[in-house]
Amino acid sequence: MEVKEKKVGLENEEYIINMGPQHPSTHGVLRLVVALKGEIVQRVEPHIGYIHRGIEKMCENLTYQQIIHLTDRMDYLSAHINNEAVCLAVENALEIEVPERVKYIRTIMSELTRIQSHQLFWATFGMDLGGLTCFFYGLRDREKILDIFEESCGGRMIVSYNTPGGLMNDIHPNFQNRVKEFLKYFRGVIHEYDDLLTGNVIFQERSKGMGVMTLEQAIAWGLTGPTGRASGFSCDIRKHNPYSAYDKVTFREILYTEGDVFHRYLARMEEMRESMNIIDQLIDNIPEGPYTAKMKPVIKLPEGEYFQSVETARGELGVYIVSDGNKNPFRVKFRSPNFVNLAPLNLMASGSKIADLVAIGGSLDLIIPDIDR
Amino acid sequence: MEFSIYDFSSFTAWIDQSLRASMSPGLAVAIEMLIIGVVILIFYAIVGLFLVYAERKVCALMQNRLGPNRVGPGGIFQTIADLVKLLFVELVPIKNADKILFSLAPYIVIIASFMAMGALPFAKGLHAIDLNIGVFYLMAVSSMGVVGVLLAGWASNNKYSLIGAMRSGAQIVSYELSVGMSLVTIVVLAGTMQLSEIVQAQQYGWFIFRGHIPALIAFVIFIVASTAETNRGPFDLAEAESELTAGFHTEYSGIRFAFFFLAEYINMFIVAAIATTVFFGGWMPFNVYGWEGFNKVMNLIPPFIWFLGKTGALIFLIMWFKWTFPRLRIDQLLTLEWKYFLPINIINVLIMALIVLLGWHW
Amino acid sequence: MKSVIEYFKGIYNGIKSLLVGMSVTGGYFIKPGTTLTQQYPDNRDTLVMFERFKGEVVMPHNEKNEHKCTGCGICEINCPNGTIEVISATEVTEEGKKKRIIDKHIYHLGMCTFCGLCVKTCPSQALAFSQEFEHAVFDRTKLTKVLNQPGSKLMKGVE
Amino acid sequence: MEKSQLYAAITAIVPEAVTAEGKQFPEVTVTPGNVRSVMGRLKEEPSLSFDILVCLTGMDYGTDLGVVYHLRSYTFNHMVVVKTRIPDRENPAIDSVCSIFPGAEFHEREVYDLLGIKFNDHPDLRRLFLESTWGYPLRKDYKDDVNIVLK
Repeated sequence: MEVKEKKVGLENEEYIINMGPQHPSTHGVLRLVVALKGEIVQRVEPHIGYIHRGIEKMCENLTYQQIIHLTDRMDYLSAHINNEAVCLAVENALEIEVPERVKYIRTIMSELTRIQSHQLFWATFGMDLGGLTCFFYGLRDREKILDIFEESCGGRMIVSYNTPGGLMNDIHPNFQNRVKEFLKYFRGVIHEYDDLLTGNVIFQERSKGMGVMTLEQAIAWGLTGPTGRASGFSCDIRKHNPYSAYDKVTFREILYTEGDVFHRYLARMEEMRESMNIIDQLIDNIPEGPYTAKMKPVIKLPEGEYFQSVETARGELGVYIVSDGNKNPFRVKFRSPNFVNLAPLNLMASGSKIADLVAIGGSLDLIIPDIDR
Repeated sequence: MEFSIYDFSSFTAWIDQSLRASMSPGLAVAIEMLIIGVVILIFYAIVGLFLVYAERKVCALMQNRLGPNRVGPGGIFQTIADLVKLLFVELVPIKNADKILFSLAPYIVIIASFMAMGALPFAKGLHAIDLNIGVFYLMAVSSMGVVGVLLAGWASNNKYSLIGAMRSGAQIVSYELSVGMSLVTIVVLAGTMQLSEIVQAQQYGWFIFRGHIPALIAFVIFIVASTAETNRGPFDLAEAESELTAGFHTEYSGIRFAFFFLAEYINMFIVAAIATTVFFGGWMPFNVYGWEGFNKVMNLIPPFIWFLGKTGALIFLIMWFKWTFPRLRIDQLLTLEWKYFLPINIINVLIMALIVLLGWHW
Repeated sequence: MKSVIEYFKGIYNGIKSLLVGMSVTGGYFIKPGTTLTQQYPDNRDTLVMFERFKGEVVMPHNEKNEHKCTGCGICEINCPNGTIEVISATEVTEEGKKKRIIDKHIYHLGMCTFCGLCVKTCPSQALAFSQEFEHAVFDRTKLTKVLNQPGSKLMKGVE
Repeated sequence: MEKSQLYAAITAIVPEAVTAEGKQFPEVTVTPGNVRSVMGRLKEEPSLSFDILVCLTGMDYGTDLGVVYHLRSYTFNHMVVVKTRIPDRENPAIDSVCSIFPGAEFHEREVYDLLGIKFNDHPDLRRLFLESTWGYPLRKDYKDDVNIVLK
């Protein structure tokens, strides 16, 4: 792109800076072309595609089992949930009922994924705002969840644990104990998160009233996840279209009306607590049974179109599969939450300061591979 | 009652006399200056190296980490290894940079911090120069560094650097007021600007105790404002690495970067040393009126240990700020100064003047 | 008057929140025992990976240098990114029948995404994941590995 | 609202559309020229109020191109799929829905980038991921011998 700087007198001069592709606060290879006037952001233009891998194209030549490992690499912090989305779409298309045990385990894994994702959000958000210590506390606690994943799934971030019809392998015998241990530990330290950042006067001043999205705007732009719910947009797929074992648990959908950076942050903090409650309800009641339904080695979906939404840590992930009856899908589309949440960045950030742009970008919790796919 | 058994004035006087006895006065002064210069330079380097190590260790412990632990026992030689690395790093030439100003900027910053070092009283009689306007001199010299920062930002031909430098300019100009006003509060109480006399006046109690409430307020404002003045977190807007990558020193590498880096730590030492001198009795030991035995033990501890100990405690406080708080935004930074610190400070000076007038201090 | 009270209340609450934050970091500073740093290359001997950890694909051989791979190529079909290549050969058995055996089971570690489909779908459990995780090499060609050891044979009883 | 009622309501609002039965969601197939008006009506109708654009997918059916819209209602939590087919492969164009759903802006840029479908009245139609010289990779006849290796 050609970046032209207008040179018509000092007061009309735009100061264009390039945040990214390599920049500490863009969390990946996102490039923001920011037009400044002094410290004030005039407009932001996101440039994406630096790690576009063509996952949708690749999927057209892979079988449904093989697609799973690509979804891990989209939103790598919600790997379990991404896997689940494809699995659910395939299972719904084939009209397979997966065992109860699988549903419970998937739900617990999804919620653990959500907690670890929000922990990393807290860590990096603190770092974006200059509180470097947050980063280490967040990662310290996240490590414990990754260990749980590693023990059962064999991978830490890139888990590939779900497979159409069930799971790759059963949970490790230690799984329940470890999860309970973690919940006990994390309930003990989560107050540190609030002490260090939430209650901090500097943090509150930095985040309150910044990057406001009203309910109407949030709906119009289709913001989902904690970003949308902070604006009062009740968009929790777990609540509205429950999948897996979410219809068996009671939980609260975190809703705020302010829609600013602080409430996006708060929504994530509260979601961590809600996720712990969900796990509490399930962890002792995992039914016995097989860990996978009976599946044919080659899955062929009947001709048709299938759409499945799940709630990842960042919002609604939609999987749209068009099948022509072959073992490979005809077309796969991932409606990724980050892609949609990034779109109104200009609307949120123009008129604020550079520091606010960083805070707003941080509060969207963007994962760039998910945007680019 | 003699408080300190350690007096360096006779020692320095002896050096002066023996030099003057053997050579012409002009040469003697020149040699004295050389000695002082070398001593301060060595001290400067040691303090710099130690503080870098201390900062890394402190932040590591606060963050549940170990910190440097590979080079030498407990990693104590880590900063020396870093220094050697920085010395060998290529000085990357910047396209379209203003070459002269670009190379000059780090020296201005480092000279400013170097000059401030000269006036600090480390112990009785142990200072390079005892100006009768010591406080004034320290303030004037320590605010010179901003010129270097501005030059660095301008000459780098980098947009981030320029924003960082402008932020730094606005920040230091504002906070210089608070630093000055809070020092004035104590000058009112002490009745002098000479650092040695300020320390001497605290013989029977540090000013933070003697001036009670106004002195305490002045101290809090001083420590916050001076953190801002040294460009340290939570006021590190000039470098704000999550916004401006590295701010004004984005384009610097090698030894020039090392100068900025070192100057930041030395400035931290200097502001902590000023706070020690002005509020905590400088090199004066901690004495409680009436506890003779306790006071005697305290007096045995050498004054420079007292001085460095107090300074170290304040430096730790500044580090503690940095590793706990998120960064402020530029408008909040200025709001804090102009809406909170400055009004409070002005009233505080008035209260202090009233207290001194009425004799309500200890 | 109310705004004056608000002003001082704001100052008080602000300072209090800052002190609460400092108590957290200060608390960890005085408790150095809570550090979690693993001194990695030093603790290599005691470092135990989880048994399911997906380090790299290996083909376990028994002490008689026998493996279980029949050379059917299901792992190759199932691999999403062409990591596995099975080069088979034919062998004439004692009964005079022709039988397919593997010549080389090639595994490109550099391309592997550790999805686990080869290990899961192998009909004779010939493949497994090892817990080896130190994969760094100076030459990329070293990442291409032949999984069956030279001179190895098919285990008796595996079809 | 029951599924059959929803079908009926949608047919009432969009009489020119073909509604397919027996699918996961009610489906409406419209001509490219009608897309904007149909979407507008689906959004404005208070008994349906499809006000969230969940997903906008560009399709290549082999012979012709197409765009698929997934709409959801915030109030009623039901979904509808709006489909359209563009027979012109050389110079495909369709009306943009950015004026109805601002969130469509990025979706439409993505479709333009990967399938080459132009959106009329789009505020800022540029390629999103790829360079301007790149082909349209999601088309079925796209060839790239360097990057796509099929076994």
